[in-house]
Amino acid sequence: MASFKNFSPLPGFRLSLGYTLFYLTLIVLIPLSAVVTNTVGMGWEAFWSAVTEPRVVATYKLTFGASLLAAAVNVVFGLIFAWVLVRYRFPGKGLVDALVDLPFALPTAVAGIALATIYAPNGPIGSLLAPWGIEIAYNPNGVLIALIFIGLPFVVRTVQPVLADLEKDVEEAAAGLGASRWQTFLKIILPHVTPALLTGFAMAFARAVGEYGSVIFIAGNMPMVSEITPLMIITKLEQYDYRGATAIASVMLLISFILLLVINGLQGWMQGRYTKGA
Amino acid sequence: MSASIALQPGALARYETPSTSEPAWIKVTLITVALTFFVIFLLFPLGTVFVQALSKGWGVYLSALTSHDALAAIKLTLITAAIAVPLNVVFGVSAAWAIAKFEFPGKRFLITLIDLPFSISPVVSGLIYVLIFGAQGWFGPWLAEHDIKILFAVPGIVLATIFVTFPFVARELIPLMEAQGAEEEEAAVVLGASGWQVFWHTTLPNIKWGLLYGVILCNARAMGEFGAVSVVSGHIRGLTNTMPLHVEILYNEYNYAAAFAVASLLALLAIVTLGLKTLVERQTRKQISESQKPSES
Amino acid sequence: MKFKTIIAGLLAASVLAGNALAADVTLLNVSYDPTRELYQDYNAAFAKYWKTKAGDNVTINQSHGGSGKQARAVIDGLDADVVTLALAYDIDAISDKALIPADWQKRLPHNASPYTSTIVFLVRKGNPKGIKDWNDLVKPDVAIVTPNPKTSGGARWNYLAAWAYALEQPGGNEAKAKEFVGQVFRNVKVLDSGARGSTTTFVERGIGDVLLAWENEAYLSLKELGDKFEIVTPSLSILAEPPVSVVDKTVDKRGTRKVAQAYLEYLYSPEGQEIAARNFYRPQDAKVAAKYAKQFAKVRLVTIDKSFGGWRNAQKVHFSDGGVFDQIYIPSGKK
Amino acid sequence: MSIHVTDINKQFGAFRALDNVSLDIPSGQLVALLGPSGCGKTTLLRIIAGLEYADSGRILLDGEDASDRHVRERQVGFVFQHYALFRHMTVFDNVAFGLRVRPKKFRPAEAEIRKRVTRLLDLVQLGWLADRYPSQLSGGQRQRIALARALAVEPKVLLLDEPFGALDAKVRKELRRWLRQLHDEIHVTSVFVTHDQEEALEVSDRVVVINKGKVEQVGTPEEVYDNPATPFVASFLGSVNLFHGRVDGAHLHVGEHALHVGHDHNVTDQAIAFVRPHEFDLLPVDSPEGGLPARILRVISVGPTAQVELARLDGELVEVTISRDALSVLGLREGDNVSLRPRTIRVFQGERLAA
Repeated sequence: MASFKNFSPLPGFRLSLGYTLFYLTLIVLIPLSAVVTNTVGMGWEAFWSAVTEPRVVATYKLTFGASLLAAAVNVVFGLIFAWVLVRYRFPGKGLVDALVDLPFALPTAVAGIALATIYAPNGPIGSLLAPWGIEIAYNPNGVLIALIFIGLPFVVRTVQPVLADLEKDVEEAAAGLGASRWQTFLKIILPHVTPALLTGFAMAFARAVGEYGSVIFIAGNMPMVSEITPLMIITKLEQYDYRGATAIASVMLLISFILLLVINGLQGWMQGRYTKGA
Repeated sequence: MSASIALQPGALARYETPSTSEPAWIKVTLITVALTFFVIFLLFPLGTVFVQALSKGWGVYLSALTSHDALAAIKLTLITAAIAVPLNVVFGVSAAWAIAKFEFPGKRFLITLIDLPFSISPVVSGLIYVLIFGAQGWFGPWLAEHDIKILFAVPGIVLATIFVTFPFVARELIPLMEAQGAEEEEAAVVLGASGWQVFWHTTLPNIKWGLLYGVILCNARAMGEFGAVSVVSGHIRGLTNTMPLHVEILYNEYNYAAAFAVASLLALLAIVTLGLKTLVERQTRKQISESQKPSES
Repeated sequence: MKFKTIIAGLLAASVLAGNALAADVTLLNVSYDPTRELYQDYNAAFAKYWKTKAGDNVTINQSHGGSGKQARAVIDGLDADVVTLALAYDIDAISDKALIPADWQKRLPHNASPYTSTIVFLVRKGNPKGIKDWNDLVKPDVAIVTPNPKTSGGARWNYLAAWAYALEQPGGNEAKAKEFVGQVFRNVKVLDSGARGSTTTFVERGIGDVLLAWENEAYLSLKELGDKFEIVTPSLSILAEPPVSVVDKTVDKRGTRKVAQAYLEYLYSPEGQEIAARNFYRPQDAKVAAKYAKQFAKVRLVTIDKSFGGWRNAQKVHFSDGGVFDQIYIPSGKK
Repeated sequence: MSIHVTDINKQFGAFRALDNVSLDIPSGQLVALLGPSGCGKTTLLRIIAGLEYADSGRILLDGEDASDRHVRERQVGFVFQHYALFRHMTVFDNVAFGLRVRPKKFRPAEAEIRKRVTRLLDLVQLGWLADRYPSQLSGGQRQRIALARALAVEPKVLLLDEPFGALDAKVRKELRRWLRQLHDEIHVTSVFVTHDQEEALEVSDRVVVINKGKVEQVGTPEEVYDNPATPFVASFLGSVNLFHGRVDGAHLHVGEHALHVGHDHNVTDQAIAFVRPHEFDLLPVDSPEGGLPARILRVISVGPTAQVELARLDGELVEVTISRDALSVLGLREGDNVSLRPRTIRVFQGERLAA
C-alpha cells in the first residue's frame, strides 16, 4: 500500500482515492450495511420464511418474469431502433434519436401517471384495445408496458455505437463471398452486436427489477397477481413489518449486486471484443 | 450506464451501396416498426402529460404551478438538486481521477461498488435511510436526543437523492478519462505545473463535456426521483414534498389537471435535459474525433 | 470532520426551507388519505379560533397517505403533533412504541373519534349491474375496486363490513363469512394501496363496476366529479371510527401540547362538527347530527368491538401475515 | 548536464522491465536508447524524467542525486511519443504553458513569454502556426511543436520518447536530420528512445543498445555496428547471416566446411558467427580459397547494389550484397553454384552465447 504513490508522477492519488472511498463508504456502504446487519440479526429461519412467503414469491415471479420479458422485447425493438437510427435516413430521425433517452430523463412518477392515463380502458390507446378484450393497465400487462418503457434506451444506447462501428467492408466481403443479406445479418452483423445486446439486456433487466415509480400507477397491485417486489417492501413497511421489508430488500440487494457483476463482466467482454477487432 | 455514442456524421452514406443495403420494403417496414413503437411508447406518454396539463386551460395550469404548495415543492426540488449535484460532481471527479489516472489493486471492484446505486431499487434506497436514521434505526435515538432531524426532513430527502444519483457523474467521467490516458497530464507536470494547475489547465478542458453530460443526467434524476424520496419524505405538504411527490398528491386529490401541470414542468425538464444532452454529445463527438484525427504529414 | 460539515450544510438547508413557512406555532397533523378536504377546511377554522382565543398564529401542516404508512412514518420519527388516522389499530401501533400512552382512546370523548363514517358502494350511473347489497358483489360479472386491507385503513373497514354482513345472514358463521369475503375479493379487479388510489382507478380510469369506499369519500367523489356515479348504501355496514390523538412525545418535546390538545378538542365543538358533517363525516354531536340527518342514509351499523372483539384482535385474526385475508389470496395447497 | 544512471531496477508485477541498469551520459551529447519494443528503454527514459520511480538504484543529474526529486524539479524536457499536446490550447499557448504555470516569483512577464515563444516557434520553423490548434496540424508539425514546448522551460536535459515513431517514412527522415541540426545548435544533453536502428545510427552521438531490461552495449554508432559486443547487438543492428558451428583455433567449422575467422580462439567450443551481407565474396565453386558451397536462388539487381539470395547445401538461406559491377564480372545467374567466403566474421562463444 505504501508504494502506491510510486506508480505515477501525477499528484492527488491519496487525496482523490481517499475521498472517493470516504464518500462511497458514507453514502453507499454504511447505509447498505444497515440492510445486511438487520437481516443477519433476524436469524435464518425468520429470514427464510419472510422471503419465501407465497405472496412474496408471487412478486418475485412477476418482477423477474416481467423484467425478463420486457428486456427481451427491448432487445428486439432496441435493435430495430438502433438499426434504423444508424443505417437509414427518414424524416424525424433527429427527434427520434434525441427522445429515445426520454425514459432516462422523465421522472418515473410522471411516466407512471402518463402511461396509466393512456393505457387505461378509457384512455386513448386502452380504449382502442378494450373492444378486443385486451386489457393493459391494472394487470401484469401494465407492469410489462412500464418496464418496456423504462428499459428501451439501455438497449438502443449500447447497440447503437457498436452497430455504427461495424465496418462496411466486412459486410461487403460477406456479400462478395456469396452471402445473402439475411445470411450476412445472421452470421456477420448479429454476432458482432451480440455482446452489446446482452449488455443492454442485462442493464434493462437490472433497471426493471428495481423499478417502482412508474409501475405502481399502472400495475393494479393485486396480491399474487400484479404486485411487484419493491411494492412488497413498501407494503411490509406499512404493516410495521420492518424485518420482512428488510429481508426482501436484502434479497433484492443481492440480486442487484449479482446483476451488476454480470453486467461488468459483459462489458469487459464487449471491450475485449471490440477493441481487439478494431 | 448510458452508453455514449460515437456516430460519425457522415456514417450513413457508407451503407448505401447495393451489396450492403436491404430491399426497400424491409427498410420501410423496419422504419415503420420503429416509428410506431416510438410514437406509442415515447411520444404518446410525453404528449399526454401536456394535453392533460392544459385540459382545463391556461388559467388552471398557471394557478396550479403558482400555488403555495407547488412553489414550495419546486423550491425544495431545486434545493435538493443544488446540494446533491455538486456533491456528486466533486465525488465523480475525484473518483474518476483516482481510477483513470492511477493503478491500484481492487480498482474494478471499486467501480462495481460505485455502480451499485444504479441497480438498487429506489425503494431499497429509501429504506436504508429509514433503517439508519429512523426513530427505531441505528442513529434514531441519538438524533432525537440532539434534536437533529434527518428523516422526514430536507436532509433525508437530500441524502436519498445523493444516493440514487451517486454514480452518474463518476460513470460518465471514468471511461472518458481512461480513454484519454495520462499523457497530457504528464506533459503538464514535466513542464512544471502544480497539481491544481494540471487539473485546471489540462484535465478539466478535456473532460468538460463529459462532466457536463454527467451533471445533466445527475440533475434530471435528482429532480425526478420518486421512489426513494417517497419513502423518506413524510409527505408534509409545503415542507417535504418534492415535485414528483407533489404530482402524486395532486393526482390523489382528483386534481388531475394540476397534477399534470406540475408533471409537465418535470417533462419540460426532461426535454431540456435531452436537448442539452444532444448538444453535449455533439461536442463530445467533435472532441473525440479531433483527438483521434490521424496524424498525416 | 467532513461528515459534520455535510450534516451542518444539510441542516442549514432544512432550516432555510423551513423558515419561509415558520409562524408563531406550527402543528403537524399526520392523517390518512380521505381527510384532505376535511382538514383543509378545519385547519383554517381552527387557526381563526386559536388566534382569537390565544392570540397566537397557528399554522397546521398536513401530511396524508395510507393510514398504516402514516403511522409507520410517525414511528420512524415523523414529528407529528397530532395523528388523525383511519383506525385505532394504527394509533395503537404508535402507542406500542411509547410515543402515546396506552390509554389514549380514553382521553377524548367517543373513543377519541370525533366523527364516524361507514362503508358504502359507489356504482356507475344507473347502477347497470343492479348492485343493492353485499350479496350482489359476489355475482361473477361484478368487478370490484377496493384498496388493499393490508395497507389501507379504509379497506380494512370494507373487509370487516363484508364479513359482518355474512355473519349476520341467517345461518351465518365464521366459515361462511370467510367463504363470502373470499368470493368478494376474488371479484376485485384492482387493489390499490390507498383509498385515494382506488377512487382514482374507479372514477378516473373507468375500471370496475363498484367501488367500496368510505361514505365521505363516495360523497366527495360525487360532489367533485359530477353525476356519472351513484351511491348505494348496503343493508348493513360497519361503524367506522377514525380516531385522533395527540402524540405526547412530540408535543412535550416541542412544547405544543396545549395547542395540539385544543386542536383536537375543537373537533368536538359545534363548529368542528359542522365542518366534519359538511365534508360528509357523520358527526357525534347530536344537534349537528340532526341538522345533517338528511345527508346520510339510514343503515344498520355494527361495531368493531362487538363483532370482532376490538381492533387488535381483528388485526391479528384477519390482517396479520398468514391471517384470514392472506389465506383468501393464497392458492389452496400452500400454507 | 550529465546523466548518471546507477543500478536501476524496475519490476511491473512479474515482469522485469529494467535489470540493474547503469549508464553514463556525458553533457551535451545526443544519445539513442535502442532496442526492440518491450525491452525497457521507454521505462528507463521515464525514470530519468521522473515520470516513473525505480524500485532501486539512483539517478544523478549533473552529479547530484535526483532519485527522489519530483519531475517538476528535475528541469527536464520531455517529448511524448504521441506528443501529448494540449488539445484545447493553441500552438502558442501550448508552448507558453511551461512558463505560465510557474509560481509568480519565477514567472517571466507576459511580454517576455511572448518573445520566448515566438523565438522557439521560429526555431522549429512553425511561427506561422501560432494560432492554430493541435488538431489542425500534421504529425510532423505536432512533433516540432511538442519539441518547442519542451524547450520553452529551458530544460537541462531533453528526453524524447520514440520521437518519430508515429510519422510516415519520408517525414521521419526529414525530421531526424532536422533534430540533429537542432541539437548541434542548442547542445542540450538529449536522450531519445527508438526501436529503429537506422534512426539511432544516423542521428546520435552514442547508442545504448538495450535488450530484456539490460544494457547490451554502449558506444558510438560505428562501434556498435562494427564491433557488436553481443550476438543480440550483432543481429539487431543491420541485417546479418547467422552460422552455427564449432570454433577450433582460427577456424569455424560449419558442417564439414571450415571458415577462417582471422584470430585464434583458444577454447574449442560451440559457437555462432555473424556475417553481414556485404561482407561476403562470391567465388567459383572450386576456388582454392575454400568457403561454403551454395546455390544461387534469386538475384535482385536494382539500384547500385545487387541482392543475391543463396541456399547452403543444408538448405539454410544466405543473403549477400555485392556491387552490380562485381555481379556482372562474375556472370552469375540463378541456379549457379558458388562458394561463399566471408571477409569479416564475428564469432560468439561460451557465456556470451547465452546472452
